[in-house]
Amino acid sequence: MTSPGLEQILFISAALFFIGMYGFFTRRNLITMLMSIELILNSVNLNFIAFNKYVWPDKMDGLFFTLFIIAIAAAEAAVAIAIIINLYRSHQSVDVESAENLKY
Amino acid sequence: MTGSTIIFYLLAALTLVSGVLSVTTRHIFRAAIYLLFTLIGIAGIYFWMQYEFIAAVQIVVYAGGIAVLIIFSIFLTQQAGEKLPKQKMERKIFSALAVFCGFALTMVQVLQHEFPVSVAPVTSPSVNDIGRQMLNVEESGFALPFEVISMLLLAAMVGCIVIAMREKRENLNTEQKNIKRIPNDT
Amino acid sequence: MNLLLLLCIPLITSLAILPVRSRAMVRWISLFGSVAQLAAAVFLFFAYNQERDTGNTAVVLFEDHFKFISNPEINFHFGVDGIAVAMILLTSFVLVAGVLVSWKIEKMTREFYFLLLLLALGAFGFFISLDLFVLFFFLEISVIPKYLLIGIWGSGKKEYAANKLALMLMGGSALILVGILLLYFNAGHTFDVLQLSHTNINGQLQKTVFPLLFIGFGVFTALFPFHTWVPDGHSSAPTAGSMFLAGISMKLGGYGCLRIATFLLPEGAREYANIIIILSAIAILYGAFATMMQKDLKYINAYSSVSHVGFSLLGIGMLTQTAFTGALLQMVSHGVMTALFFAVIGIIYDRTHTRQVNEMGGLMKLLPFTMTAFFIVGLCSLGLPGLSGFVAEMTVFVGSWENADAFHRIATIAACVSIVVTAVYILRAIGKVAMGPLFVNNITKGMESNSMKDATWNEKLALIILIGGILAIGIMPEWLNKLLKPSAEMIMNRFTGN
Amino acid sequence: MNNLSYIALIPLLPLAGFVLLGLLGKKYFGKAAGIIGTLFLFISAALAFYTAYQYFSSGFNGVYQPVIAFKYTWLQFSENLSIDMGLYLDSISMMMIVVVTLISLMVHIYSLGYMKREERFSTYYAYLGLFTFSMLGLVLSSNIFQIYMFWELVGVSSYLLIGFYYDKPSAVAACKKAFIVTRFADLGFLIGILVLSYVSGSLDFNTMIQTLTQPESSTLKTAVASSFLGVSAVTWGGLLIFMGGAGKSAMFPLHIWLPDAMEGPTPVSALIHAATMVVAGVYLVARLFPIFAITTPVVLEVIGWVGAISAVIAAIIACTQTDIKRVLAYSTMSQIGFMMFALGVSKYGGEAGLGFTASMFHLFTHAMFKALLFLGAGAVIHYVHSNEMKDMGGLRKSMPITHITFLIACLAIAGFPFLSGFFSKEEILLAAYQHNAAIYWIALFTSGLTAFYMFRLYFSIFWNREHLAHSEIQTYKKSEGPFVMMLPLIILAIGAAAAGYIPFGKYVSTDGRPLESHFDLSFSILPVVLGIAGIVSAWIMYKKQNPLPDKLSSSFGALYKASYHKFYIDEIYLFITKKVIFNLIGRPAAWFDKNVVDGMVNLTGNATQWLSGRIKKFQSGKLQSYTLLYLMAAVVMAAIIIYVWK
Amino acid sequence: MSDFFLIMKQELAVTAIIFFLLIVKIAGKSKNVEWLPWIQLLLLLNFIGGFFFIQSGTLFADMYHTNGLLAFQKNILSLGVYLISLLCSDWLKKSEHLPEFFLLMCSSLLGMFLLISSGNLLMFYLSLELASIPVAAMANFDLHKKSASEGAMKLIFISAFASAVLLFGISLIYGATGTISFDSLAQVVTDNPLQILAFVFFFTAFTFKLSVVPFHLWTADVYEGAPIATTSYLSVISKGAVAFIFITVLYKVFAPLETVWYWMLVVLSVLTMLIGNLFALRQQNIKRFLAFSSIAQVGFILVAITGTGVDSMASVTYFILIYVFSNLAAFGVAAIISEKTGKENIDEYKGLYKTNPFLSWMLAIALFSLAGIPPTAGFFGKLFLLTAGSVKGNFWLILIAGLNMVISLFYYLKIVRAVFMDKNENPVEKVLVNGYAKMGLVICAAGIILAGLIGPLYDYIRELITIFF
Repeated sequence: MTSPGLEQILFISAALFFIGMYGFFTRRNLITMLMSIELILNSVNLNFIAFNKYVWPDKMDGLFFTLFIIAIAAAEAAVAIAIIINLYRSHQSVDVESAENLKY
Repeated sequence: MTGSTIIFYLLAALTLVSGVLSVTTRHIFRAAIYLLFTLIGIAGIYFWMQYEFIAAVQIVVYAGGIAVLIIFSIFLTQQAGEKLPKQKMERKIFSALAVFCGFALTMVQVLQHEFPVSVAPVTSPSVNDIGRQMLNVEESGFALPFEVISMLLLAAMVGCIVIAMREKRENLNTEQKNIKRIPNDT
Repeated sequence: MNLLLLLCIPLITSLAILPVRSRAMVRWISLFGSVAQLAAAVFLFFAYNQERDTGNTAVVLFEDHFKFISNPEINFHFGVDGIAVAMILLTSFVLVAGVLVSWKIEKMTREFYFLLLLLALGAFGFFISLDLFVLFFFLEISVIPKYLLIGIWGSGKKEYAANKLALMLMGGSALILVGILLLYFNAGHTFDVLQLSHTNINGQLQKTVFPLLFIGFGVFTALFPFHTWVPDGHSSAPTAGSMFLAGISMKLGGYGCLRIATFLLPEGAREYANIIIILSAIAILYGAFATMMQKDLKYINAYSSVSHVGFSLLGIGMLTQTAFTGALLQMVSHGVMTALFFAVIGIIYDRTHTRQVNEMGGLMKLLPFTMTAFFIVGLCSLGLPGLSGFVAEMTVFVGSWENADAFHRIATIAACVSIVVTAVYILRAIGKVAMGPLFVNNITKGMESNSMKDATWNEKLALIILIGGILAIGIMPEWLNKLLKPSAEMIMNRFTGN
Repeated sequence: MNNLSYIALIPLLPLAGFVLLGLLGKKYFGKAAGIIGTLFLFISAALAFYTAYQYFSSGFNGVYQPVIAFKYTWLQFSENLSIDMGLYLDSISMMMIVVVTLISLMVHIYSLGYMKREERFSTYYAYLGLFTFSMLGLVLSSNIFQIYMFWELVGVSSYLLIGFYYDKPSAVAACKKAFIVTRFADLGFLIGILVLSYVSGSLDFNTMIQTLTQPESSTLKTAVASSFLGVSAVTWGGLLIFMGGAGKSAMFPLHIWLPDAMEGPTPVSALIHAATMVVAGVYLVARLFPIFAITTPVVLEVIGWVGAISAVIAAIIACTQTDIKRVLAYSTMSQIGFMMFALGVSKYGGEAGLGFTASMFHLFTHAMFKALLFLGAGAVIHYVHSNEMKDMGGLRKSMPITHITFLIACLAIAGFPFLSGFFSKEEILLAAYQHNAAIYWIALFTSGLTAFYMFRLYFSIFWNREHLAHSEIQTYKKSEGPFVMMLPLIILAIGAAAAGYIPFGKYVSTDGRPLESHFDLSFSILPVVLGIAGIVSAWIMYKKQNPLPDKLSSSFGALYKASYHKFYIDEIYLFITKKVIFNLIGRPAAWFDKNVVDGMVNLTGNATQWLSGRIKKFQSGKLQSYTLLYLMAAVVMAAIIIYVWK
Repeated sequence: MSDFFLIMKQELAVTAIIFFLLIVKIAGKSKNVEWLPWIQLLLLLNFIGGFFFIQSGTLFADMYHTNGLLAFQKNILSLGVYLISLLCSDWLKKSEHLPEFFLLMCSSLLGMFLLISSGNLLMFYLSLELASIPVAAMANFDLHKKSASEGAMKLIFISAFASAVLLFGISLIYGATGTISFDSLAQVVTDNPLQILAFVFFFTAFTFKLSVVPFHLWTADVYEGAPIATTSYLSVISKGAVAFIFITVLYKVFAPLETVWYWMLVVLSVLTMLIGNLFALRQQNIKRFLAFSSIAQVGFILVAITGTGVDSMASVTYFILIYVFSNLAAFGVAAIISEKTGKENIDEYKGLYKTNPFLSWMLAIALFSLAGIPPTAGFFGKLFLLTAGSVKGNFWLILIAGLNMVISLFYYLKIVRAVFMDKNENPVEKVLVNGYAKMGLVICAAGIILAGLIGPLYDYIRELITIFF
């Protein structure tokens, strides 16, 4: 085990990114899918912070990016949950496979 | 192996393991809790990197905000004790494959890439700096994005209100008037 | 003579009928407009001749420039040479006749005439344009009117036919478009035909672009094997639509093949001349033989159009001045002739409600005027001297014979053979329809007292106009020959390098 | 002869008649149309006679030079090649305009009576005018393309006239057949024109003949050298042109249209299918005779043999036909065969050109007596309302004028001494005798047959049975026909009797120099005896009803049957056109178009539709599939660019 | 400071409208419908105002910049929004949440404005989110329709997914180059593998927004589910803005990677045209049909983008302008019919001409323009796209595009045929078109006819581009 640095953090973030992806692809419950999205966004945040710290510490671009992403994630989650709740009202379900009428 | 290293790996393990569990467990509450753990783990890593402000925001917004939002929405939509529906094996395999390929490709590229070694001293940004830059309109200021975010939050708020607070149906016919889909398998 | 006049008259007429409510008014306005257009065309003809007589040897006369777009450089560049003048004359003749035969259309009259005039507008614009882009624009304008005319006012499997026509023509246009763009980007960034003709276009490019343009325009003019829209399209279209399709629209393609593709790309033309000859010889014979088997009058004329247009293309492929002239004569002749043919068929169909030759006979007794026109057009189609078809075909043959090698000879002889086959199917049609005992739809008795009336005044007028055209070319061909020949010579000069 | 352009009026007057009657006839003239048409033609005929008289009376130094009276460029193909409308006056064209206008005038007059009950009387006269115009234009042509044009025009007027009774299906079929068969022959003519015009560089007769008959000229040398299938270009040209002539003149094997053409009104048959149009082929060969004779003797040989074969075959068939017009049709074919082979055995220049003169002579006399025969037959048909021999017999009393004139014509055609046919036929036989013995013997045999079948016809009509089966005819008909019908018969009978005394050799010869007359009575004995033998045998068999003909026919058996069925040539053609061309070319072409070419287009459409149906499952409606595909696409794209493409 | 107002005047105007709407919503007591004309007026003023006092400039360091070209492009978008407000007025009048709808639409429009004006990746990302999140809410505005919530759900999830991928790409770009500013990125971008990977992830955000195959799958579902007002907004405005910034980003920022994205574009454009067309062939729902047709149109836009910067920008700007007219006219007719009769199926359009000639002609003109047939402007639009695309000499691409035009003609004609030729026992009844919608349609038709025939328009656009691009 080497001392942790950029590469380790990038590994974590990439892993988290694709774990989130996996969740997004396989979870049928819309809320859990939303959770997967949050995971993915977190991994991106981690990336930004890591790059900011280890590679480009002279400016705070990455940090700000992360801040804004967090804000947007919140907004996005809010809208998504509103839509999910509305969907739940009309479909009586939050299963993504219950909403597959629009196709072909 | 220093203590900091050990802490880092512990945090990493916490993050990844609870991340994996969060997307695989079939109990939705557990998934939410695992998500919370992951978020806290990431916050820990921020702390570890001495980005305390971000770590704080992470805990406040994510652990405190989004996670709660999610848990509330779980309450709204989920019967207690109900297990999550199973996904088809095929889909799981394909997803795992695609995800693995993506991960491998990304890691290979990231590891192969030689990131420039930073020359500037590693300092953790102070909250003061962050605040000053946030509202600065000059070079390296983020006033405009700040305003944009405010507009976005306004719009999102309005949108959420409209959608989530729908009124009682006045006209039941609207449902019948739904598009009559004609199967177009011809 | 300001060429814009030729665009303005149909445009104004078509716009003028839009707000009109009364059917009769629409008809008269259209007729007035088309007659005005005919007058303008005739005036153009005389003005052109006069200008030439005074020794003006410019490639095109009455040039006009209007800037349209500067990059890519597109200008409204108008001008006419003898070929265009002839085509404009042809188009206006057919336009007047088309307006006249459609007099009885009750269904959406206004829209019908609007589309008819729009179609004519496209043709006029096409013939006077000297800018490839504008030319293409006008060529494309005519697609939609055709589609709607067939689809709305047509008969039979009209939707299928309209679709096929629109799609095939669009496919041809796609090829033309690529060809035009290739030329634009590789030959001096200009769409101007005259400028391009002065540009030295390298051989490889010519060989690439020529097939694109030729096949593209060829689709419009029923080049074998891209002719299948012709039978269906023609037979489903309303009378005036068929007249326009065969009389004008197919000429757009022929004009493009010769005046654009061959003129701009002589080396390309030389490279592919033999293929053109083979295809057109096949088309001539194959079209003729296929016609023999048809039972529907419109199909007969449609397939015979494939065969006749083959002569035009054969003339183009032969690459001699006489053959070029012949090709052009054939275009004009075929235009008038086939329009007349369709007009006659339309009149017959109006009376008998059938187009199957087996379902009628002896109509000479009831419809003597129409049947006389039918005789004339049939005889013209089989190349009787004194009618236009003869002049054109003979010129093509003589021109083709100027190539002394066996290949060209065999192709020419093959084309000649078609005049016999043409005689077979034309006489068969005439024999079945006009002659023999009188009957329609198997009703034999009481036909004499049938309410079937011969052509009405408008139809008579239309027929007379077109017959006049046929006779004018057939009896005194030299005026047309003189008009076309210098222009053909100009195209030929591209080959001989003068 | 100064201003000759008035000659243009000769063809143009009938044209004017056509236009006038065609456009206005029915409405405005009614029955007067016939008079108007006849009047136009009368003027035209008068002019023609005047012109001919002038021409022949003022021959220069015994040589009748061709004169081009008028020329106008109708269509300029290229620098050298143009179609000119001209009037070419030489001895044969002069002779022809006389024949054409005379016969046409006779037919015009005759038709005033014959056709008067027709509803489309004016149309008929219009067509006659058109035909006369075309025929005169044809004979006066100065340009080979001009002749081709008028050639087509006579074809079409013949078509119109054959199909005059258009509601009769047989007439419709006949006119179609006539047109298509001659059209097929014209195809050869056209290609021949192209060949000759290419090698000679001109379409003008004079220039063309000049370049192609000078052995030294370089164009000719190259033309002779360039060959196709072992035959030189000029020969091909000649053969193809002859093909056109053979078609129009109903030479074997392109003769099948002629008998059917008898569906037309009988005066039309007299005019077109006996006297004028059918000899156009002979005229064409005569027109280009120098080329045939000097440059392409092979073709001339072919012409000779084709003529001889046609003559004999037609004669044999004529012996067995029962329709009187068909008998006459085959006899026409046979006589034209005579003219053809006379040309075929002729040589160019001087006395060797006897065949040419004889041919033209025979053309002239034949026009007289054959027109007479047809008009007479017309009168008979008019009288009995039937074409069949079995409906006739014993008519000599009720139709005296017809009987006498018919007899004169029969004698003339049979070569009875001192009637016109005798002189011309003797000349032909002499020419054949001098140059080609085989043809001579064939011709001799044929002339015997001619006498036989003509008198078979004569006896069957006018003798045979004394009392007509159709008794009602006798009660209805008192007169054999109006005066306008009898007058032409009489005039033509005079012509048929006397035309032989015209010193033809003086006027018409290959090179324009007069021929000396070679009339040798001793030579004539054999043909005359044969002729009389024919007449006698016909007298025995057909004067009275007796079983002899039936016996004879059964004893000939197969030959009789074959002859009766016209040697099955029609059937062969029918097989070729219906079975071979329709089924093997037409049908497959139509099928190919409908299924393959069209099929390709439809297939493209259907394939697109099918493909669109196949790929629809990508649009599954499943959000997670969409995103999965999204990621995969991104990863694959990146991987390809990084690992493959770079 | 006055510079600030002038430079950002379009954004400020939209912001003002947003606040106006907010006040209307909060303070307004009466029925919201009464506000519709006023809102339309404001949108019209917004559009007209865009033409005056145009000033170029850069603000907030390099985060925001504008110039005549961008102002023109923003005007096109404003015009589109105005037209939507006219065309969908029937639907809007019935809506319970009229001010909110406009508020969201204007927010999104503001996002678009900022998007095409953005000068760094952060602004790019934020304005993209600002542009897309309200649309997701808008998609759900038919609150009681199942399909609407399904469409909205798909849209929000897939756009969240797409922005996540985009962010991952941006983070890698940031990691590799250390900058998020477009200007400095242009200096430092190279084609090392990590940057290519990052670029591809970044690139997918555009292809997703433009619905390029294979990132298009959401399009049809969302278009079908969403109310037509939203659908037309998505298909025209959103696409237009993204196309503009796409070209800018490719040619201004990632120019060093041109060889990479050139071939990506070629392949994707062929795929997009083909798949879009093939799917459009078999659609029955008019909205879904238009969705696929707009996918195919995007393929043509991509063809143009393979050319050079100036050419592609000029032709795409011009095309989008025409596309605004054509597509909105088509959607407008669909909206009117759907709103009045509930019929959205193409089969139900049969015999429309008999009862509704005006709507039929409008639809026909729009479809012909979409198919690229003269004399409609669509012809010129398509032609300039292809001309731009052939600058580099890749004529196979042009040929394929041409053949795809044939396929597209087939399905456009299918509707024309249904409307004009097919017989129907039970056609769409006579629809009373209200004045606003009529006006909107007439504006569209005039635009379709005139935009092509007025040559100087293209020259003007091109001139703007040569100056500012």
